[in-house]
Amino acid sequence: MPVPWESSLVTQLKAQYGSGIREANTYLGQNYLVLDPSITHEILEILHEEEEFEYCVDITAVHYPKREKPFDLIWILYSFAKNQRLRVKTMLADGESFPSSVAIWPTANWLEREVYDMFGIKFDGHPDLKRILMPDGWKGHPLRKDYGIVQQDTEWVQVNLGIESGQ
Amino acid sequence: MLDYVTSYLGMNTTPGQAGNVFWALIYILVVFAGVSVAVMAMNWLERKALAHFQIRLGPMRVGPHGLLQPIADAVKLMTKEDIIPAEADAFVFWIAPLIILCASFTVYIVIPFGPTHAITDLNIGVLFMLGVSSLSVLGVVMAGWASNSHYPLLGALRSSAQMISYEVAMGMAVVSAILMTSLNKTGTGTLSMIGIVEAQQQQQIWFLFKFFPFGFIAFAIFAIAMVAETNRAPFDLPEAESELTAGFHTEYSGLRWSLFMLGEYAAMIAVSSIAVTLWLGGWLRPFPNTLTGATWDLVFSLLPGFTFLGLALIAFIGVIRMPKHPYFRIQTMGLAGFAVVLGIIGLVLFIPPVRDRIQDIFWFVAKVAVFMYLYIWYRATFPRYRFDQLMRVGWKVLLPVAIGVLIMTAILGVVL
Amino acid sequence: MAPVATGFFFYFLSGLTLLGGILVITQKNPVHSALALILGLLSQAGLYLMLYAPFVAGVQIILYAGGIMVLFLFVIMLVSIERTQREEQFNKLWLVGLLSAGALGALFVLVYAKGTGLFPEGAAPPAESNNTQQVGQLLYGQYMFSFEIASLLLLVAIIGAVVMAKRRT
Amino acid sequence: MADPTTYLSHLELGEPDKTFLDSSELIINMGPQHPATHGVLRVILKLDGEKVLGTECVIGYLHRGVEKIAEHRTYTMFNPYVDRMDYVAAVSNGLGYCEAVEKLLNIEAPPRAKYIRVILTELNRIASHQLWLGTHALDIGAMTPLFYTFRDREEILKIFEKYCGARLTTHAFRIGGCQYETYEGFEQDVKKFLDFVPPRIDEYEELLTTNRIWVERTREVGKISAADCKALGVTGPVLRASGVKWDIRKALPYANYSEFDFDIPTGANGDTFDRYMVRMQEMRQSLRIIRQAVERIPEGPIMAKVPKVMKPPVGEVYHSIEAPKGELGYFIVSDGSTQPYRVRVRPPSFVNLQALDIMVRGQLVADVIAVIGTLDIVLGEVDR
Repeated sequence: MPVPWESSLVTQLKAQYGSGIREANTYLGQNYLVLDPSITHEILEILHEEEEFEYCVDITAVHYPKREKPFDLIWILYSFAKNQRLRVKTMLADGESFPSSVAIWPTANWLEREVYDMFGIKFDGHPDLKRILMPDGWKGHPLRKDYGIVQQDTEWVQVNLGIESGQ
Repeated sequence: MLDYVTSYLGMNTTPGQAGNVFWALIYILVVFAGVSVAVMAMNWLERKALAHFQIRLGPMRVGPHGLLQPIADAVKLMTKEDIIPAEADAFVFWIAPLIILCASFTVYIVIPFGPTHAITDLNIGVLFMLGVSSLSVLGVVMAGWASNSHYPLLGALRSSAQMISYEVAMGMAVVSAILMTSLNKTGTGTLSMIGIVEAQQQQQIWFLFKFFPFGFIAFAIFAIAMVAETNRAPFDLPEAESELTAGFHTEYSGLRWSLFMLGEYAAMIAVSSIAVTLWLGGWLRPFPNTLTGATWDLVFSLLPGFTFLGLALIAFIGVIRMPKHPYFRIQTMGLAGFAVVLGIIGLVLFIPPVRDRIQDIFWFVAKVAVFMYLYIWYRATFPRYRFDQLMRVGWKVLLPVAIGVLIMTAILGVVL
Repeated sequence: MAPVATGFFFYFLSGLTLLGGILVITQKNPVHSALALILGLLSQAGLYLMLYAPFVAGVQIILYAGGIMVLFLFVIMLVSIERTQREEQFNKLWLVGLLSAGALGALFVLVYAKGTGLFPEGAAPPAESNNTQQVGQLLYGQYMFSFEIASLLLLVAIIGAVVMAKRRT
Repeated sequence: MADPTTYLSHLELGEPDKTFLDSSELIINMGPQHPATHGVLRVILKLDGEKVLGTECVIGYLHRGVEKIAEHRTYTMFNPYVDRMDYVAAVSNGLGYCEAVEKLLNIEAPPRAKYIRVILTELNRIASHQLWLGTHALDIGAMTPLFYTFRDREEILKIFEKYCGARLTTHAFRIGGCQYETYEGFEQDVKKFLDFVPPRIDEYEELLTTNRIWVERTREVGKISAADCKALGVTGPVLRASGVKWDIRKALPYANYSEFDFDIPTGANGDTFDRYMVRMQEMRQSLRIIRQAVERIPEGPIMAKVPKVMKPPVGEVYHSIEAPKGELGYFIVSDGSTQPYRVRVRPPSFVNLQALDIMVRGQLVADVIAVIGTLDIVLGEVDR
């Protein structure tokens, strides 16, 4: 079970943002923060500028279709100086967009493109938000839970590959 | 008619100089066929030698030890579909490989395989060779442009810049060798290929060792520039496989592509022949001055025969080492036949009249073969140069050094 | 050592030269023009050979056909072909063209009619073997000054090219 | 296929040098079928002559939806799929996945299993680096090292084959330990390999390190600073060659790497030559680790007590290992069922490939090839 994460960082953030910090826990020895979407971008900037989380390991999302806000958006950060890993999590509604963090970590460019490609989460201010792994013009976002495992964009396949089905 | 045929035999000059059209034609045919066979042999040898450098076996399937592989390749290439891309400039696309082929083969007119074994002896021989071989760049440029595709165009741009740059250093190195010919009794030099070898004979020294180290440096510059000139590794940028897929001949296929290859290998043999003629004493046997006398003459004249007998022995060992399985019976028989043919050639070379006639050619070909092996060796050893580095080496290293060597040769020639 | 079929080769090579020249100005595609120019230059080299000037012929091949024309092609390839093909090939200065063509023709006729003394008839062709030496001795002896002036001209051209290329930075 | 120029619209490209020719830029489409793009990478290059003004990678040609498949398989069933991502370092992939699930299940592999894992993973690292070296050298024009490295890689593959029956996609590990006990003579085989391979590595170095053309082709090519590396999330040998002494095996040890004595080789300039040297050193360090592991390998069980039906408690975990290419991470979300709710793979090749653009700007076409080679990407992992 997750246990509360006690650290100066959490205390400081809680003092500043109060209830915006919804959770600050440790699970299996891994620290994570669950933040309110309105302050998440700001905190990411703080983590980069002041807390030396200069390496953005990964940006990804998880889809919970039954929830009111179905998307978990997750950043995995690492600090070389502290040798510490941190997960930051926020929740988004379907169709809601989120500020891009390319300006904070350039590596977010492709990672956010992949999240957009797979989940359809839009990032505001992203320099070139388009599909990365799926072909341009593909309909649907495959990693959403309502997207079937054998589902495909039949029309795209017919137009571009000239075959009836890719299966 | 018969008189006309035999009229040449007693003459002590090349058919071209003698104005004997019939014999000139025969020589042209012989040289053309010989070069084509040499290209095929080189093809087999390169694949085989390269494979052994790289701990592989190379071709093993077609014929014993892949000996018939070049023939299989030729048949394959000739029967392949001949594609001209729809967007290509058909006429230029069609003529480009022919230009390369013509340029590479025309050069052989003046190559002296022996004092009289040349199609003709132009008195501008070296100039002619450099000029005609420089025409092959036209074929490269046209092939690259006519393909109407980016990779061939980049390849053509690279190769035209490269070939022109290295021609300059090459020319300077050649001039310093020609300067050395003018240091004989009469004081007049010559551009004639035969004249250059005769000058080395008179001065009793290969130009490689003359004014040591300057002759050697000039030779080294030529040896580097000629690799660049023929677009071979490590200067194979125009056809750099990992960068430009196949460079200027990316869009070519089948017979046309094989013409490029034929031209490339013929050009390799041709420039090696220039190097041999200018610096390594052409057809002269090793140590013609120190190891003199009838005994040494005999020993050296027996070497061609022994070489072929040695090759026959190697082939024979191959026969013994062939697996005894019936599947390999035909291959074993083929290799044995090859060994016998080599042996017979070796024995024929011991007959005195043949022996005397063939010696010059043997030594010339042996020297050229060393260069051919070097080409393979380079290819197995070196990474590829980058374009700017290539240009830097050509213009900032080779050219100044070549000019310096030229000046030093001129000074030493006057002083000594 | 009488050359074979002299007359035939003369007309053949002259014809090729003329053909090349005409193709140069009539071809729409600049690359084809350049190729035609190469044809003309090569057949000129053949004509030099017939004049017992093998050295000049060799230089013609190595410099013009092998060197300069490659640079020509190099430049042409970098320029958009499509644009040049749409352009008007000949401009409309018919009058000037006719005049200059007429003047040149008149000059040829004049030289042919009056200048017979300039061309000694039946002059023995120089021995082929020392042609190169003769060219060298003339260039570095009698015409030393003009030769050096010409090379100075080339030097100026090179410096000019370097200056032009440098200016863009 | 769309017009390649449209892909480049967003790039802030430098103006091409104005020459008297005013040559227009060339747009070249390199790949997806190209001898040097290591698979189906497609790079659109904007060139001024031979100078690269900008690049744009088009990827996804090998996308198989591994992450989607994971959501429809049980934890055990998904295990072989991870081998198909970075197929030249399949063992590392398996190790990362198994350890991540073990963490989620809160079990730990027994010591003997850990030793076997370390030995096989480090062997795989050497194999991966050998394959990289051969293809990288081939890209730069040196043909011969390719065959030398493949000859020696074969010995590693033979050990894999004898151990688990597969050569490339090994599926060597299971959640909770290893499926197979080592075969008779495993230790002898590994020790033989340890004695046999160092001279071979010297041989590669002899062909390349002192070769002037090789040095000229790689020095000052594709430079990337440590700050850029961190900002772009570049990890592995590329990061270390830029002078950052960071290796997950040391920083956040997993398996039992903390028990072994080894160094982290680093470079200074962050150019292609440094990356080459770092990888060559890494091969030697891996040999050191394997030697220690083989000498100390304990007896004991190779499988922890794992429930027949794996139902990890609800929660999520991120676990990463130092794969031959960089940080390979698995982010697994469990909803308490037998199937993972979400598996996210953090592929090192994918993130490292992003650095291609800034590494090749202003350099020549030939350098693009060298840089693609030196990034050591595997398209199976980039596209997943």
